[in-house]
Amino acid sequence: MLNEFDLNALIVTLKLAAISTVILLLFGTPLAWWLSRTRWKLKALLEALIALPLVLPPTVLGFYLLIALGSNGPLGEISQWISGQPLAFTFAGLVVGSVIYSLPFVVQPLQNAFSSIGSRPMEVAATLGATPVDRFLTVAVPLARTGFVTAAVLGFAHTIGEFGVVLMIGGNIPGETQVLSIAIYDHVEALEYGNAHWLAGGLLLASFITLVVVYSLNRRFSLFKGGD
Amino acid sequence: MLNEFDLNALIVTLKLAAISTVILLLFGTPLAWWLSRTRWKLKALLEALIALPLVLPPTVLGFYLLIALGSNGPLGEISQWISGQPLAFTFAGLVVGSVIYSLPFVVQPLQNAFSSIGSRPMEVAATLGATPVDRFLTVAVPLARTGFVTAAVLGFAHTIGEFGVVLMIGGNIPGETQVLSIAIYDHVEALEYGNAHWLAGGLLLASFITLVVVYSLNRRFSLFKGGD
Amino acid sequence: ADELRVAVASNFYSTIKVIAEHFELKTVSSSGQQHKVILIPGSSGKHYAQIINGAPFDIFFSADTERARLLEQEGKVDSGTRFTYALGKLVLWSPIDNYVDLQGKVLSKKDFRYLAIANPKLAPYGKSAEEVLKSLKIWASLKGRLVRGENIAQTFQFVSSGNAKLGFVAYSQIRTPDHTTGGSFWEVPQSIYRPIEQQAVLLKDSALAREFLSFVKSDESLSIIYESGYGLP
Amino acid sequence: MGIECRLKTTHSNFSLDVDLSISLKGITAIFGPSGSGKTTLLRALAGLEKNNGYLKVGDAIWESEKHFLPTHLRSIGYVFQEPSLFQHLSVRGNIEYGYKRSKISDQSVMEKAIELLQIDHLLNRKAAELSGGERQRVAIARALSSAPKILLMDEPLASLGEKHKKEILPFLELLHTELDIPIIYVTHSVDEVAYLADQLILLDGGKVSASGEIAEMLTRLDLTLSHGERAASLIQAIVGEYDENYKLTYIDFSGGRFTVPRKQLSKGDRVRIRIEARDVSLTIHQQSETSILNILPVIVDEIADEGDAQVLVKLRVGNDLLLSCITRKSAQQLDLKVGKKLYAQIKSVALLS
Amino acid sequence: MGIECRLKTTHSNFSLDVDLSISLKGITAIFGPSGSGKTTLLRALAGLEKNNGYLKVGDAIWESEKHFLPTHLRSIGYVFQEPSLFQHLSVRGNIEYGYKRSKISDQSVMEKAIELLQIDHLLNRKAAELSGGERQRVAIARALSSAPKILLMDEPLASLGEKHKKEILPFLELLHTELDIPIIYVTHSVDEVAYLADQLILLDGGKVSASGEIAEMLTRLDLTLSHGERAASLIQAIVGEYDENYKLTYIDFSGGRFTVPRKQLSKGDRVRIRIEARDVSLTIHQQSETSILNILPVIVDEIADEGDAQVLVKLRVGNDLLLSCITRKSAQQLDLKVGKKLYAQIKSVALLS
Ligand SMILES: Nc1ncnc2c1ncn2[C@@H]1O[C@H](COP(=O)(O)OP(=O)(O)OP(=O)(O)O)[C@@H](O)[C@H]1O
Ligand SMILES: Nc1ncnc2c1ncn2[C@@H]1O[C@H](COP(=O)(O)OP(=O)(O)OP(=O)(O)O)[C@@H](O)[C@H]1O
Ligand SMILES: [Mg+2]
Ligand SMILES: [Mg+2]
Repeated sequence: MLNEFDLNALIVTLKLAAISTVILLLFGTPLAWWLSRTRWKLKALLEALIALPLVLPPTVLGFYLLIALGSNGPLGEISQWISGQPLAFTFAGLVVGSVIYSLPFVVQPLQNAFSSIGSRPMEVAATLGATPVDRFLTVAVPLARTGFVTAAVLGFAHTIGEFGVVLMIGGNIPGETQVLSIAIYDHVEALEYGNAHWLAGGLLLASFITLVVVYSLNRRFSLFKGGD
Repeated sequence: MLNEFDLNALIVTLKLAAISTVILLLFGTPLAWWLSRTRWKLKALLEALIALPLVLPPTVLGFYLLIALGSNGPLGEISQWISGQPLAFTFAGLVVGSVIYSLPFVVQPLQNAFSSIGSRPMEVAATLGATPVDRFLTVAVPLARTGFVTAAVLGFAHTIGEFGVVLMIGGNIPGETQVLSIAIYDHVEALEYGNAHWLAGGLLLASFITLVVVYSLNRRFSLFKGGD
Repeated sequence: ADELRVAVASNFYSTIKVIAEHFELKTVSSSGQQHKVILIPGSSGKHYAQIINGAPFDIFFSADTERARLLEQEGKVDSGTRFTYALGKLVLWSPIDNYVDLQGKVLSKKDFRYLAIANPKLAPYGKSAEEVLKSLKIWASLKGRLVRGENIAQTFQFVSSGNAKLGFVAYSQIRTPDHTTGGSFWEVPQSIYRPIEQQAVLLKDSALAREFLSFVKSDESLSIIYESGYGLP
Repeated sequence: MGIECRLKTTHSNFSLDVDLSISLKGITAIFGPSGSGKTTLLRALAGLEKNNGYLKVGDAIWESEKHFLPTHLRSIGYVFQEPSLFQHLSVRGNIEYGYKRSKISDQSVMEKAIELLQIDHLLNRKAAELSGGERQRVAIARALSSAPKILLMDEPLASLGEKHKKEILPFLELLHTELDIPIIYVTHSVDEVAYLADQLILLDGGKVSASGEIAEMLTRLDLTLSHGERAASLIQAIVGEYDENYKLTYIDFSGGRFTVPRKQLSKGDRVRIRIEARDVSLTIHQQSETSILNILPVIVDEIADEGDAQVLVKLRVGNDLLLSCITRKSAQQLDLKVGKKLYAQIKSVALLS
Repeated sequence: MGIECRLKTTHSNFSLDVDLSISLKGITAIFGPSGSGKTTLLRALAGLEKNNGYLKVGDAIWESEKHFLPTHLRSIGYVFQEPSLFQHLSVRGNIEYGYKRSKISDQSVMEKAIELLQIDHLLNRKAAELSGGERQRVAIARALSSAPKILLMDEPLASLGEKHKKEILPFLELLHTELDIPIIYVTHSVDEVAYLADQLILLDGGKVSASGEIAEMLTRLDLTLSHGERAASLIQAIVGEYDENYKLTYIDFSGGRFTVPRKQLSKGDRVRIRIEARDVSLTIHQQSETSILNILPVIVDEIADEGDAQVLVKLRVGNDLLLSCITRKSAQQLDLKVGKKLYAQIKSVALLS
């Protein structure tokens, strides 16, 4: 059954996943757009850089983040200077970690979706008097809808399931940095298999229903596209 | 420096990532193609199912895979029956786990890429006498090239960085199932930070170079596409 | 040459590595062939789950007594082989020199934002830390300042990276055979916590396994264990 | 040899329902207003549109209740309404795509097409680097490269200028005369219909409103084709003598002889002549001292209104038919009646092939 | 008021290099073979193609060395060569896209366009569910909906049939007469040029080969336009009386009067008349008893060869020019010379607007 800690963890998890996804989309969208349009020579370097965190085990990435966020680390000093306290063991720190780790899952589908639009629809919108921002929002974004669904699903789900980074820099503080994935993990480690099954099962079921709804909606709308 | 175990881990890792990526592409490509074309009512269910493993923390997913693949689990018994040993704690088991866990990263970009091709190029190829398989290989696949790059990069990198699942079902047996991510993690856990930095740094550098090459090549070819 | 697969709690990994090297050298000189001890570090909870599901380990060095005992109950263990191989000692450590005093009074001063402990639910060192804080009657008042590592290694990283000013870590972590880590520490007196009994069990009987176990119990090993910061059983 | 088809295809707001037989000799034009189902019909013939129906081509059954021959086995060439080039291939790659999949080893049709469509200088370009007309020409060459047994073309020349049209039309003509490839050809252009078509199918609202031989269809006063500015009649004729002095060729037909500017023709060639209704004026007596060379005796066959002020007159000349469009005023002045004998002055004669 | 432009744009194998001034009164046609740079020029005017140059429209400088006005600030309407509808919007959404971004609140142009282009029944469709011609009509309506100051159209009618063309052309005419929207119009069709254009720019290989007033350009015997089947001349004229009896309208011009079938015109209207060269025959004496109503006295102005067997004769009638294409044989028989007086029989006259 869901005890108080698990419930807290659920809330923190949803908050973390939601906020991270929003930030990922807010940052990732312009970045992906820029990458899909630029002819910059060094573009491949930036693309590689974005995908790079993937190859590190999350706990190891978390370890380096921990060092970077620590009192002697570069990020730690900056955040200390801004907010008066280090980022480690705070919810904000988790968000930073999740965003870095999930960035490629958001940027890559978006970049692909934007690329496949081609330049024509944007040109048409320009001739119809739409400003760059306007045409981005009213043409590029809706045409890249499936890319956004993929980006959001991968980003959100991956943040829910993410665990290594969070474990490393979160400090497992109930109500603040203890997320569901760690709660389930703890149950497994503590040999409380019953609780683990319950939590994991619930999480799977809820996620499954959410995903089915998301994909169904995407499909409903996608009927608008189709054709050649 | 690279000790014997680390070297072993490197080899196992590359083998695992390569084999998993190949299998992922082999399975994921027809699956993504089918998903991009079908009008099946229950498609959203399948799509949700593919994305589902993502929401579980990898160690927890690994735990359940361990139960399924272990000597008492259903899959374990089948494989015991076929090959005389359970899948857990073998290299083959790692491949199974990695494939399940990385599936969404491969299927989703491919599915999006296939969808954005539209039906016209395939129709044209059919009128020119290309069989379904022929036109899939000579039209759909090259037109979805960027999707393949994304799928392969995410799949490969994610398998290299993957760790929770592998740790659980692999048992961390050097030379057999100990991969680089776990080796780095172990160094960190054992406070052997020097080794950890070396290994992580080398992995990052090698991955970075590989990624830059992949993206540059993709861009070179993509000049062929462009336009409207 | 034969291979021996030894699952070992992460905190004991660097210690047993030294023991295993000695053992390998010794078997070479005695029997003329080099046996191999393959060490598999990990959390004890994970090892437990793996052993239950058929992991091909010969010996299991647990971080506590409980998992070893459970395995014995479930018949996964060669009966009568369970024994305590080391006693974990808890210290309150900070990388800052002269910060932790020799009585642990720093805990009551509370001029720190975070105190790191291992997760009491998972790690025996965490459970002991909880015991200490409770017997000092500051458990409740410190609750808001606790950050919990998944295991004792992570707890150490919280502190050593400077993210937590101090924390309860294993003595073995700041004291290795080669060197002692800097900073200041308070060795918690055994009067306010039960030292952490770490137990091992034999999973798959073999001559080599038994040979290794008796080597662990030998004086040569015990001195390594002691040097590494553990108490002796 | 022909195509028998009974096809039913439904879109959300539209349904095509045709029962047709199309001759596989020569060129069949499909003509009809925008949205009348021309593309849908072509797609159905190609197997790109699922439908319940029956389709037999020559001796082979392509579609029946139980059977549906997939597109790639139909041995067709298809020029889509939009060029639809493969963006991942060069121009050459596009053109060779079909050739490589055909069982023929003869590149001559492909080479001839490349030459005639004037795309040799584009072969190494990427598909995206072409102008609209260039894209369309490449698409035509591509459809030909697989040496299809039937060619389906959806407004292939719409985006091309007069100059290219003039060069491509004879080539299409050639395809069916020399290579015996029948063509089913969708077009909006009456000119193209008159130039190419042997048969004509009129589509409207998804139904066949009329179909038949081109010469008859063009002069049927009950169809819209015979009305409007470009109304014309077609006459089959045979090349006769050649006047070296004036560089003129004489062309004989059932009702007499035409004089036309010289063309690359030899005596005895069968040709097709197109005469626009508005190029035909009528006189009671045969006139002289005129720049008009072609004056023929005709008999009025039928008279129909053409708007308020004009009438369309169908004339019999020998066994052939002519259309003439004149004002009602002239008709009254000439006292036109069915059966009346007159002289037709033909200002201009277009030699089609 | 006009457009001054000096533009240079380079593609890999092609460069456009023009120095032009285009009047902003009326319709300017851009005419040229496939691949001559028509689309490139239009794109450059719209700001879709970067180039180093100078572009001044009316009083506003759109491009100079330092300055580049982005497309969305140029207040243009652009009909692309391919319809390019927004796939994520309905037909209505496509059309209203420009309207919503314009500062006008008057929907009448948009509604008029929807009505005339006959797309009202399609408004709720998805863009992918249209036929080729329907797509193109929606694209035209969309370009108009933003009430542009200049309309750029790239072969807008190529995919449409005669029927729709005939309905849309007068509407485009209306746009510039009533709403004062100048149009720059790329086309392959000489018919459309003659119907619409006030000015004509001939492009070839990226360069302007000639430009000027339409009537003059059409009759310049040194340009290809005056040769070929569709060669024609244009005459400005004024509507005169109406003959109730025969439903005929008389149209006066500098050289006399034409008789044409009645049109919806009122006395005094300015109209444009197109006379194809092959519709003009020549006689030495004025003939009677003919169905030809329009017979005018003319003077031979210039004679040029038209192939081996024909000659093209430029004729002066009043202040206007006529072209006549006749056989060399007839020319000899009539003893044609510059300055000779003759009668032109005009079989057919097209009233354009
Ligand atoms: N995918 C579709 N969904 C719904 N309706 C469609 C679809 N495709 C075509 N239609 C409708 O079917 C009718 C016939 O279309 P079709 O493309 O066959 O016309 P067409 O004769 O080729 O016209 P055009 O000359 O404009 O190309 C049109 O009214 C069109 O709107
Ligand atoms: N993106 C491009 N890259 C390279 N060359 C191009 C590109 N776009 C057009 N061209 C070339 O530039 C020339 C002019 O093209 P443009 O599209 O302006 O021709 P056009 O006059 O519009 O022809 P059409 O009547 O066929 O549409 C053509 O030769 C074409 O091949
Ligand atoms: Mg069509
Ligand atoms: Mg063009």
